[in-house]
Amino acid sequence: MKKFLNTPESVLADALAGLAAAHPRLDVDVEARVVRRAGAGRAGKVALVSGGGSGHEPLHGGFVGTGMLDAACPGEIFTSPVPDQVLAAATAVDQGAGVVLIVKNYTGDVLNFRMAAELAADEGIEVRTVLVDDDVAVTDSTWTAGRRGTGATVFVEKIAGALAERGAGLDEVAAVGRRVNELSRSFAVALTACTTPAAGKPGFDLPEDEMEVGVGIHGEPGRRREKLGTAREIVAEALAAVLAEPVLTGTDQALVMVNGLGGTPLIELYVLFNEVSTQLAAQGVTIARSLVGNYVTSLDMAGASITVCRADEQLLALWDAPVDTPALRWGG
Amino acid sequence: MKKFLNTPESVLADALAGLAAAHPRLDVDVEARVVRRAGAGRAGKVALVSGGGSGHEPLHGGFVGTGMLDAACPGEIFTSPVPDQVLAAATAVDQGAGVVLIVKNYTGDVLNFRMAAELAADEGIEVRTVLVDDDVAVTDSTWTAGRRGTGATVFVEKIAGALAERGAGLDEVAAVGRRVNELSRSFAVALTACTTPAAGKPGFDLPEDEMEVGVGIHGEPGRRREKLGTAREIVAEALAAVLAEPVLTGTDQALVMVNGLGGTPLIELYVLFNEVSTQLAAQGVTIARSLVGNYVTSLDMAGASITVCRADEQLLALWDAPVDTPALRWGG
Amino acid sequence: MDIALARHWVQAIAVAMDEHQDRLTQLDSAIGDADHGANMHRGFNAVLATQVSYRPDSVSQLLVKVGTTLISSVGGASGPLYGTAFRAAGKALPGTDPDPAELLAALRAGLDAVRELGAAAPGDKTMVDAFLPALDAFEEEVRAGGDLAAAAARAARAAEDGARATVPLQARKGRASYLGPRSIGHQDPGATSTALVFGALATAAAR
Amino acid sequence: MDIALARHWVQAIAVAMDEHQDRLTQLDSAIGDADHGANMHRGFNAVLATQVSYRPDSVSQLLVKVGTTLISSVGGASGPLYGTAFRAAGKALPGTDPDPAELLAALRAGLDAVRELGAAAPGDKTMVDAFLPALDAFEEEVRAGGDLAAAAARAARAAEDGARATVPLQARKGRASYLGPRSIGHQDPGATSTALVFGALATAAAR
Ligand SMILES: Nc1ncnc2c1ncn2[C@@H]1O[C@H](COP(=O)(O)OP(=O)(O)O)[C@@H](O)[C@H]1O
Ligand SMILES: Nc1ncnc2c1ncn2[C@@H]1O[C@H](COP(=O)(O)OP(=O)(O)O)[C@@H](O)[C@H]1O
Ligand SMILES: [Mg+2]
Ligand SMILES: [Mg+2]
Ligand SMILES: [Mg+2]
Ligand SMILES: [Mg+2]
Repeated sequence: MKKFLNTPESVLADALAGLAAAHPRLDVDVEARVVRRAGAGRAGKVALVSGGGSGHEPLHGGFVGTGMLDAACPGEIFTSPVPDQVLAAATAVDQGAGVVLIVKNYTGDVLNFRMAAELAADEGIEVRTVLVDDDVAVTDSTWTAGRRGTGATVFVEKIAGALAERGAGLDEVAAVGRRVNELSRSFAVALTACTTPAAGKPGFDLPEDEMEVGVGIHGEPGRRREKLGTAREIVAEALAAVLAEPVLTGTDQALVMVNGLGGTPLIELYVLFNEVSTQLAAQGVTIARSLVGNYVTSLDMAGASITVCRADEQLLALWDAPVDTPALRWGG
Repeated sequence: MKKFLNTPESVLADALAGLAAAHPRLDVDVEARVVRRAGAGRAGKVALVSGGGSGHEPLHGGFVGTGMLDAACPGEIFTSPVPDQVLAAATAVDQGAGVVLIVKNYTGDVLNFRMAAELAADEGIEVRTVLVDDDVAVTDSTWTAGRRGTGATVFVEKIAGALAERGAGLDEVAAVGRRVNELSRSFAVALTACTTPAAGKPGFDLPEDEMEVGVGIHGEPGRRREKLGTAREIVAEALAAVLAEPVLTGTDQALVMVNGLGGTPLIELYVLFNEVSTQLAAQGVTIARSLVGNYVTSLDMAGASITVCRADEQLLALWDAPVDTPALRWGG
Repeated sequence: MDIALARHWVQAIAVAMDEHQDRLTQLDSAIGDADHGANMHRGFNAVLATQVSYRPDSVSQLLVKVGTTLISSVGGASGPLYGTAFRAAGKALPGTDPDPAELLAALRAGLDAVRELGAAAPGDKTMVDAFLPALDAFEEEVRAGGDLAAAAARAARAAEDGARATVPLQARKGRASYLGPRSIGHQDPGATSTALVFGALATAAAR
Repeated sequence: MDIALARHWVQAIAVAMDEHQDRLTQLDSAIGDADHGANMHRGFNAVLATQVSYRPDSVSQLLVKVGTTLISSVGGASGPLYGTAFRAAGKALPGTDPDPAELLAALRAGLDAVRELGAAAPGDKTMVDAFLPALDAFEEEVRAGGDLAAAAARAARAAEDGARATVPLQARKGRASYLGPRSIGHQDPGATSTALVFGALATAAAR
């Protein structure tokens, strides 16, 4: 296994200690596995907490800061956090105005956050949950665990975070988060598998001329295997899947992310973004705002996801609002 | 070859078009291969131009913007730009106060930028060149092409850019750039080779349990091959090499970068940074400021570099000055 | 089952999760995210750690504690599911040492809680596919007058068979469901760890 | 050498760089950065493109133009070096068609310019190690009364030999020098492309 680590067991603790050392404006409790903004919170502000398995950095710890999350609770690699951990985070950041939990739709995340929400309610904390399920590679049916939560998480955290910063109430913040999720769809392809420290070898083998189409962010194989296409073909396929969603029909302006899965260099992401931009323009969609980079990763997987959010002026204004976190920073 | 691209020949043009689409505040001339700040420059401001082969993104195009570069000229993958291109960039951004060329020390870069500097001088543009050569893996002797320029380039561009923004004169800006370079040293290790689109296959094979020590950022093998060590051991070796440089003796506070080479995920960079932080502390060095992420990459190479710059209050103040580029953004 | 036996059971589970950690990880790597081995290992290590100084009044209390510990140490899908199973089973037990029939009823309560929480039906390629046949076999043996050791041994074999029988199934719950038909041909990691839980019960009961 | 022959030379170089692009890339991949094939290919393609409508007055002018085009289209180390070589050679030629001795003197001027710019000595494992023996062989043949075709053919063979002789050398210039002793055992890509340049001269002169 080719990784920079001390032992597979200590990766998370070491990385959290590194996060703490690199970002003095984060308050990182390595023991409790809670990352929160340093300093006292603003009384009366709705708090945002997110979390999930580690291995998706900068998600979620890198999005803690003014204008975005109040706290993140990172689980073990690809393992959702435990309820106590989420509760500790919620308790630490609640300012009396309640806590919005942003949860990616995976069985483990849903169950652990649900238990945490119950514990928090028992302690008198008002909680709302926003479930993110944007991945169109998985159909949402009673025969599956539903669509997965992937790239749209960044949009939800940024936009709900901005609204909370403006002083909006608990239900309002949760509602905007849900709306962003509802208006967002993602699709990903992988060129290689990733290697978890625990497994020590790649999750699957992929011949030199093939790609996995419709992958998630946990190293699992995709929905199918195809011959590796050109950037143009791959983007066409991803956009066709994303734009086929009824909720995106008639999109005229969009918030778009081309996201690397961890092992893909930026130059390739720009090649993809150029295709996305050209192909969306040909379909009458204007890219109002965009992100190109590694935001929701899958350890060292070579691959990329494309997320499109149908945006209106309210969402764009919230997107533009100041944000100051390790991984997203503007305005101010 | 597992890459997102259309054709190997079109990677650079496609990526530049993507860069332009993603960053409206950049003015990208895909034909002339010049990336510059959109809008008119400030009369009398010293202009900063850098460039080099592509494949190191976000270097240099991602560092164009307020407080850093005025223009970047990206060459083909791993190929320094041609003199005409550098001249076009310098001409486009010169505000009458002269242009500082920031050049990484490689034969190709040095020769092409030198020719460009002569052409610019012929056109009446005052030019100063800052040569970056921070890589301690290569000894600086008359028997080599000298030390390579790697991670310190980011420090030089940021700090010289801040001083230029403050209205300093040409010689002053060049001097601070040279001082930053003089006070900075880097060391890198690779876990895998990278694949250039032109070659279509990795530059070297590396057994599952070995690493290349002392690599550059062009996919070349390192100075030697070693058994893959722990993060702790790797950082110890890198820091020993870096801190052995006489100029770093007695460093009490440092500007530090743990930089991914393109195929290494952020979680591993934080594991490395934790080691850097712990080990520097044990040697009495305080990390005053830091960067952890992908800043100077080598396509899809899995690996990391560590750069230490011995910093004083002047340099730190310039480091903290506002910067607004695609890849570095703060203050404001 | 008395408290000492319950303790042995839990210890045997921890030993099994340690021995089979890599296998569970590799199974989860094929159709999941390669963490099931580490999850079970971490969880039952935590359980062992709490047991050291823990003096429960009853098997009921002990199993509730096991469940609570799993919930607060595992994470993922398996943490809440296994944790709830042990908690519900513990809560369904009387305060006295349960006889095999009482234990069976408690384990049924555990399974019901898992099915309620995870909404998995038999055949969905989950831990339910080992859990349910294990309890059916346990029940048959108890009905036939068998003692705990006999019932546990049959349950363990049935759980093993149930886990193996997940191979041809297409997953409809958990992250393996994302693979659609590509989940076919692989054994479910959670069903496999459930077989280890019943194997450990058989080991403990046979002492 | 007249203008037509000079044109044929340049065309033959372009053909050779096209045919050998992958080989040059692979050589540069081993001890450099895998761009020498693409660099030479791009450069001489650009040269071909400028030649289409270019009507020089002399071989001198033509070679200067080749050099200028290389400088503004190649980049890397090889662009300025080859560009300077052609420019210096062109400038050293008389305005009339050069005889073999005049061509030799001009090529010497080209080599001198390369050495001045790149500071490489013979044995440093660079293009100089093909360039220098090629000119020495060329000179010997001219001294012996050979014509251009004969001199070019000997120069081409010597350049080939020189390129091959870089294999055991340790690089002391260019990016291969970063490898230290690990650069030993590989043929220098720039010396190899220089051999192609002289091979093309031989081909053109033989027509
Ligand atoms: N809804 C569910 N109901 C019952 N069991 C489930 C459900 N979802 C997942 N499982 C079980 O959990 C196992 C996976 O556990 P684990 O790998 O530890 O968690 P995660 O899937 O979150 O990574 C699966 O193999 C399956 O047996
Ligand atoms: N200082 C130098 N003097 C002469 N030739 C050199 C020098 N440095 C490099 N070269 C030649 O240039 C070749 C590499 O060219 P190329 O790969 O196109 O450029 P780069 O090294 O910038 O990637 C080397 O193989 C060598 O022959
Ligand atoms: Mg998991
Ligand atoms: Mg090069
Ligand atoms: Mg799992
Ligand atoms: Mg090269």
